[in-house]
Amino acid sequence: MLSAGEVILQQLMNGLILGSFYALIALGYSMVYGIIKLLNFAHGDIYMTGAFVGFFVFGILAGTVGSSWGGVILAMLAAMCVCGLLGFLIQLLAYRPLFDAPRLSLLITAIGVSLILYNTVMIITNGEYMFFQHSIPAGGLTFGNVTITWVQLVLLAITAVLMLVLSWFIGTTIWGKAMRAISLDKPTCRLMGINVNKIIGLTFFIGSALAAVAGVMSCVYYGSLHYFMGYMMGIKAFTAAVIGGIGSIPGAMLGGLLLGLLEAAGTQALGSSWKDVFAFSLLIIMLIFKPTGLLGKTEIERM
Amino acid sequence: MEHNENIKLQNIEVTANTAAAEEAAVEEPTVIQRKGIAGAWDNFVEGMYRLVETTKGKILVFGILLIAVGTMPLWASSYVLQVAWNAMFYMLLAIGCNIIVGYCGMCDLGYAAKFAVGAYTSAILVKTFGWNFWLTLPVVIIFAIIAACIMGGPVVRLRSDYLAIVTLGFGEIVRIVARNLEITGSASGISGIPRPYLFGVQLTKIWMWFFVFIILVIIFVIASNRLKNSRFGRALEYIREDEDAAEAMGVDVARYKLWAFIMGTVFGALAGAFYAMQMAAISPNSFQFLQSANILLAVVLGGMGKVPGVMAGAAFFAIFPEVFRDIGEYRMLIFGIALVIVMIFRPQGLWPERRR
Amino acid sequence: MTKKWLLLLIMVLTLALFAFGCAESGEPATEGQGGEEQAGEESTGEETSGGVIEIGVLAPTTGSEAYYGNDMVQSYQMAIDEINEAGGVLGNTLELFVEDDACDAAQAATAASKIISAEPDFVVGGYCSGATIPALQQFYDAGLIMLVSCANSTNITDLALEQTFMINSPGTHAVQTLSALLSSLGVTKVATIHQGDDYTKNLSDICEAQLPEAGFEIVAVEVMEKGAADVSAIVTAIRNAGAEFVYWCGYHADGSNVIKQLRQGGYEGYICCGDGSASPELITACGPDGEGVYVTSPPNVELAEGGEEYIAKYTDLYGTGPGAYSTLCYDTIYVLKEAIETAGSTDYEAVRDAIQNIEYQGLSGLIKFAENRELAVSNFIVMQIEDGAFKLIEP
Amino acid sequence: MALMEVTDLTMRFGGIVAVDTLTFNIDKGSITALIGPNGAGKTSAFNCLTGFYKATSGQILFEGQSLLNMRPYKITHKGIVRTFQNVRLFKNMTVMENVMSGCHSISKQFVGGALLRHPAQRKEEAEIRRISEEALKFIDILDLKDRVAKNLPYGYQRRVEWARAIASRPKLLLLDEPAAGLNREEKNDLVRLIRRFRNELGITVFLIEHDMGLVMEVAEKIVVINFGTKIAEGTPEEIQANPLVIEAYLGKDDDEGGPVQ
Repeated sequence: MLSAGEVILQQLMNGLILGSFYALIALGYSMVYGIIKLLNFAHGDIYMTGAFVGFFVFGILAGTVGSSWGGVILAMLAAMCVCGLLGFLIQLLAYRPLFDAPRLSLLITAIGVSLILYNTVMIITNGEYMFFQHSIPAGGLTFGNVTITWVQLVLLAITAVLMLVLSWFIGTTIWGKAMRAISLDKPTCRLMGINVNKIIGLTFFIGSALAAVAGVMSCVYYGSLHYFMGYMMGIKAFTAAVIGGIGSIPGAMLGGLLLGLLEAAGTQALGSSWKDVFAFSLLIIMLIFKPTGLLGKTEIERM
Repeated sequence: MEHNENIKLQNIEVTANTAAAEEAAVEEPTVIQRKGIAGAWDNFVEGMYRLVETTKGKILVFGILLIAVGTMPLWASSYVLQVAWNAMFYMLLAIGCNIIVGYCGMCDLGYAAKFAVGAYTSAILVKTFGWNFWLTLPVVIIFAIIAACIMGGPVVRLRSDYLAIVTLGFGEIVRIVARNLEITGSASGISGIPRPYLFGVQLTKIWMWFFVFIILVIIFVIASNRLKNSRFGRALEYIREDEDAAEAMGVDVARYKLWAFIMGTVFGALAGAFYAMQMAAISPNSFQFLQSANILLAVVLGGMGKVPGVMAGAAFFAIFPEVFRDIGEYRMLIFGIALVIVMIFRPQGLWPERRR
Repeated sequence: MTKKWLLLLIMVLTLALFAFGCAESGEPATEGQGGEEQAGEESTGEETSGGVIEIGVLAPTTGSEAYYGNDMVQSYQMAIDEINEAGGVLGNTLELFVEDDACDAAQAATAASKIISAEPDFVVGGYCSGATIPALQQFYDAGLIMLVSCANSTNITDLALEQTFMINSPGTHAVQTLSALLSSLGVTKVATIHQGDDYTKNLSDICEAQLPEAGFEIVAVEVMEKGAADVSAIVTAIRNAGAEFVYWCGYHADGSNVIKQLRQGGYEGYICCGDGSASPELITACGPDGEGVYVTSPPNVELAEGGEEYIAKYTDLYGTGPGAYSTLCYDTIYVLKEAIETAGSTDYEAVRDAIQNIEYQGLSGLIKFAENRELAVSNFIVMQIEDGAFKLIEP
Repeated sequence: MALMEVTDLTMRFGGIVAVDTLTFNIDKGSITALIGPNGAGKTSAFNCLTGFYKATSGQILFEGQSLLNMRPYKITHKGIVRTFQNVRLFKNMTVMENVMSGCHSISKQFVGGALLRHPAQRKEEAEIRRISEEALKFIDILDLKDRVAKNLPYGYQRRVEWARAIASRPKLLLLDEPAAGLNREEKNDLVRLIRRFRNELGITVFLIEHDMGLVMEVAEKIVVINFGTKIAEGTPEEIQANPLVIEAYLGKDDDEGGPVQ
């Protein structure tokens, strides 16, 4: 039996870990939505692809670099590059021809891309689960009955660092500024000499690379991976992005962490069978009372 | 407001430069004649449109269709009938979904929840309470309306992307609730539902259901067309085209969106009720997100708002996996690729439009 | 426009690449269909020798359960090849006609009608209960004897179809065995985790119904969605409920994740898995966290007599080891063979009665049917993971 | 007699006051124009009248009834119909269907009628068609009725929008820069049309416009605003002579309307 305080501490930790996965994926959703108003359905599958790329690279490297943190970091970098390029290519081949088409067509294309990724990985892996065997030492900090492992701490640290870097990138670099400008007014950006297509490509690259980080992290933390791991994760991450205010970068982070915590709380309070109902109900209530999300900006409609 | 001035200025330029050319265009609607196969296809489409415009042509085309479909049980195996039944079931759903997505332009990613409502209502009343199936239909409609109000009421004022995610959320909620409740048979669902009787005959054979569904499809098509060609249907289309302009013309946008939701749900729920009876078993697994996505894809692939188009899309959805059964796992991959290609080349859907 | 055509070209090329690149991994699926093509050419033979006895197979060869579906088809195929090599059944050769239900009710209905249209003599298969149940009704309507190899939801029994037999022990048997294990361990507070689908939820429900009668307390019932990564919140909730024993009703693929997270989350009590997890892969995937975990399972291939041969042969044929339900499927074919031989024909009534009265000692244990066409005797055993292998224990 | 009375209308966006205590009347059967330089708050005022913006304070009375806090569609049902500055047609629908939308506010059949097609519904549909065709004939574009709106040239799209507006048989027609994007000839047509709306159909017309020439020609009363407040009101002659107006326009002369001639 745990004491009430221990339960809260443990669930807080659980929620934070899960939330950091959501946040990393939600960032990609939010960035893409902000810039081309597309609900990128394939994003969850990019997360999945990232996990598999990481898994295979890790397998190859295990012999030379070893199967501890070194291998994981290298696998993560490789997955980031591959998924970044993949995201860029998807954008180039599937989405770009449709930027001026009705929004629904773009959404359907995204579902199509999602199907392609999902089924390709399914065929390659023969529909089986893969298990990620690493030799990262166990152990961690112990507070009474609550243990926080080193892996958990490293995951949280990686998430925090990536978010800070991203905030810096979006906030201060010329690229980041261009991204924000495009999300406000694409035609004007063209007139101002911004290479809009290039920036959109960059956005996809970064968003996908972040999803790949989450993918490799999930390999390390959960140890198993399969071709449909992206589906529910994608939906939850999108929910997180909406809760935080879609299109807003800090919103995605906040939304992710919040959703993670809420799910942990929901599991504790209502039981795991109602956990998702709890999460989705919150989303709906949230949208009814604050449609712009927590950190989203209200747009004044202009006629 | 400065922004508006810019647009106005641009417009003036455009008009000034091309005024003469446009004047000519109005006098004589010119349709660019395409060459080769595309041209032949255009001519064929135009010809077909002309044919079904006349009463005789209508009778001819629909007569042939009806005879071809009506005699199917005589020459087709039960497998073909089952596939045809499946196609018709998808058509019913697509026609219903089309009211929400095609007519009104709302993105619905949770249509499975809507037919789940009908399927479960009917199945529970028949199996648990021993009702006659035909008597459950009015109850199904009432439940569908209630469900649509709960699901649609709060969200019709939301922006379209949020609508998509909220419908998706409701889709998941309905499935999970069905899985958790005792009355819906929890995860196993409801099985062994007694087949209903029609004119004293129990509907057990697939060819019987085939005919029941033909009649249903005809009813749905007529109802859907009637809705479309009415003040109500036009209002939905105004909303799809331009919400502000629709509001300016006196359309109560929120109310009409809600009613589009209700009509879509009623159609879907009725289809679901018949589905439960034919399958004699339903479970939460039948109402997963993939199902919703399939229906939406059928509508968009076929051509939003065009009833024959969405029916073709639905038929394609039901038949495609069957034709490609032999390539097993590859079929969904090919399907995904086909979807992307179709969207890139014909974002308005596959059904040909009359060029005027 | 040229740009668009260029895109089309690129896509077609990519597709072609996929098709060639993945040709190897697609092999198992086509193997079953080889039989299908031949079956189309020949007329369905009756009991005369030299003919063909066609067996329809309903299995999820694509979709989320494709792994098990393909494993089923491979096991059937292996049994059939053996029988055909040994001279067939009553001089007839056996052939498979595989249809995919993709673990989806609607597709299962279509697959079932395709099987019926092909007019086979018998039908076997059925993995996902939810997909199998609508098909069962159709097979009943068509007068085809059905041997359900894997699906073991008690809902199938509840349908009370006179020609449908379940080769796998139903959940009630598993829970009887579990109850014995609980008594021997001397624990009272039990938590179950299922995966929200028909089979695992059914097992959990049976626990909830039967265990309290036997004097145990169910302190938590949790659900982990298939493929969901994170169960840490569930682990904390279970610890908080004070469970001394966790019964994992789900499948082995997610099972390893659950066991790892239970241990990482600080749970120190007993863990037991249901038959869905009785696979050697569970051991490899769990690593050191798996030590001491119990499994209630139908007789494991490795522990059964002749099991090692079976594994060797299967691995030799297909490159991977047999899955959890492989022997059940393998035995299904042999049960059918024996029943046909007893009946002396493929006559519906005769074969049905023969199956009803059969007593067959297979790799998966004794197959003998009760009045309700479930297995009469529970064949469940309890195993424990010790030093990276399953070890039989007597509860 | 005033058909619409606007009193102390104020509209704020955050800190910006777009419309500031604006007061004016629209007389029944008149042609009234609201003018002002760029960014003077014309469109904001217009959107307040039609319910698309919620006025911060003030009062709008139509036939003695307050329009404040009324949703735009309700205002249309009261007999006020508007057009848009940038033509907002239902682009993928035919001209006829576009114009039929005008009849929405004066008809009432709903789902039941649509499904059952009972005599009352059929009669109403026929009536809608008749009114729409009349409106098209009035604007002289009946021959375009089966064309898809988006394929029409801009000038004709404008005409469709006017036909749509008069099909609703409004008491008050609000035109938002109706001359924008029209050439000289089309502008002359517009002047004639606006007069015909009033003279033949008895519709009160209120317009906001940039084109001074057009306004001076057609309007009987002009309200001039700058920085959201009214600076002048009166007949075209009075306005032309008003020094405040001249200053406002000359001081910020940057639009194609040019200074007062």
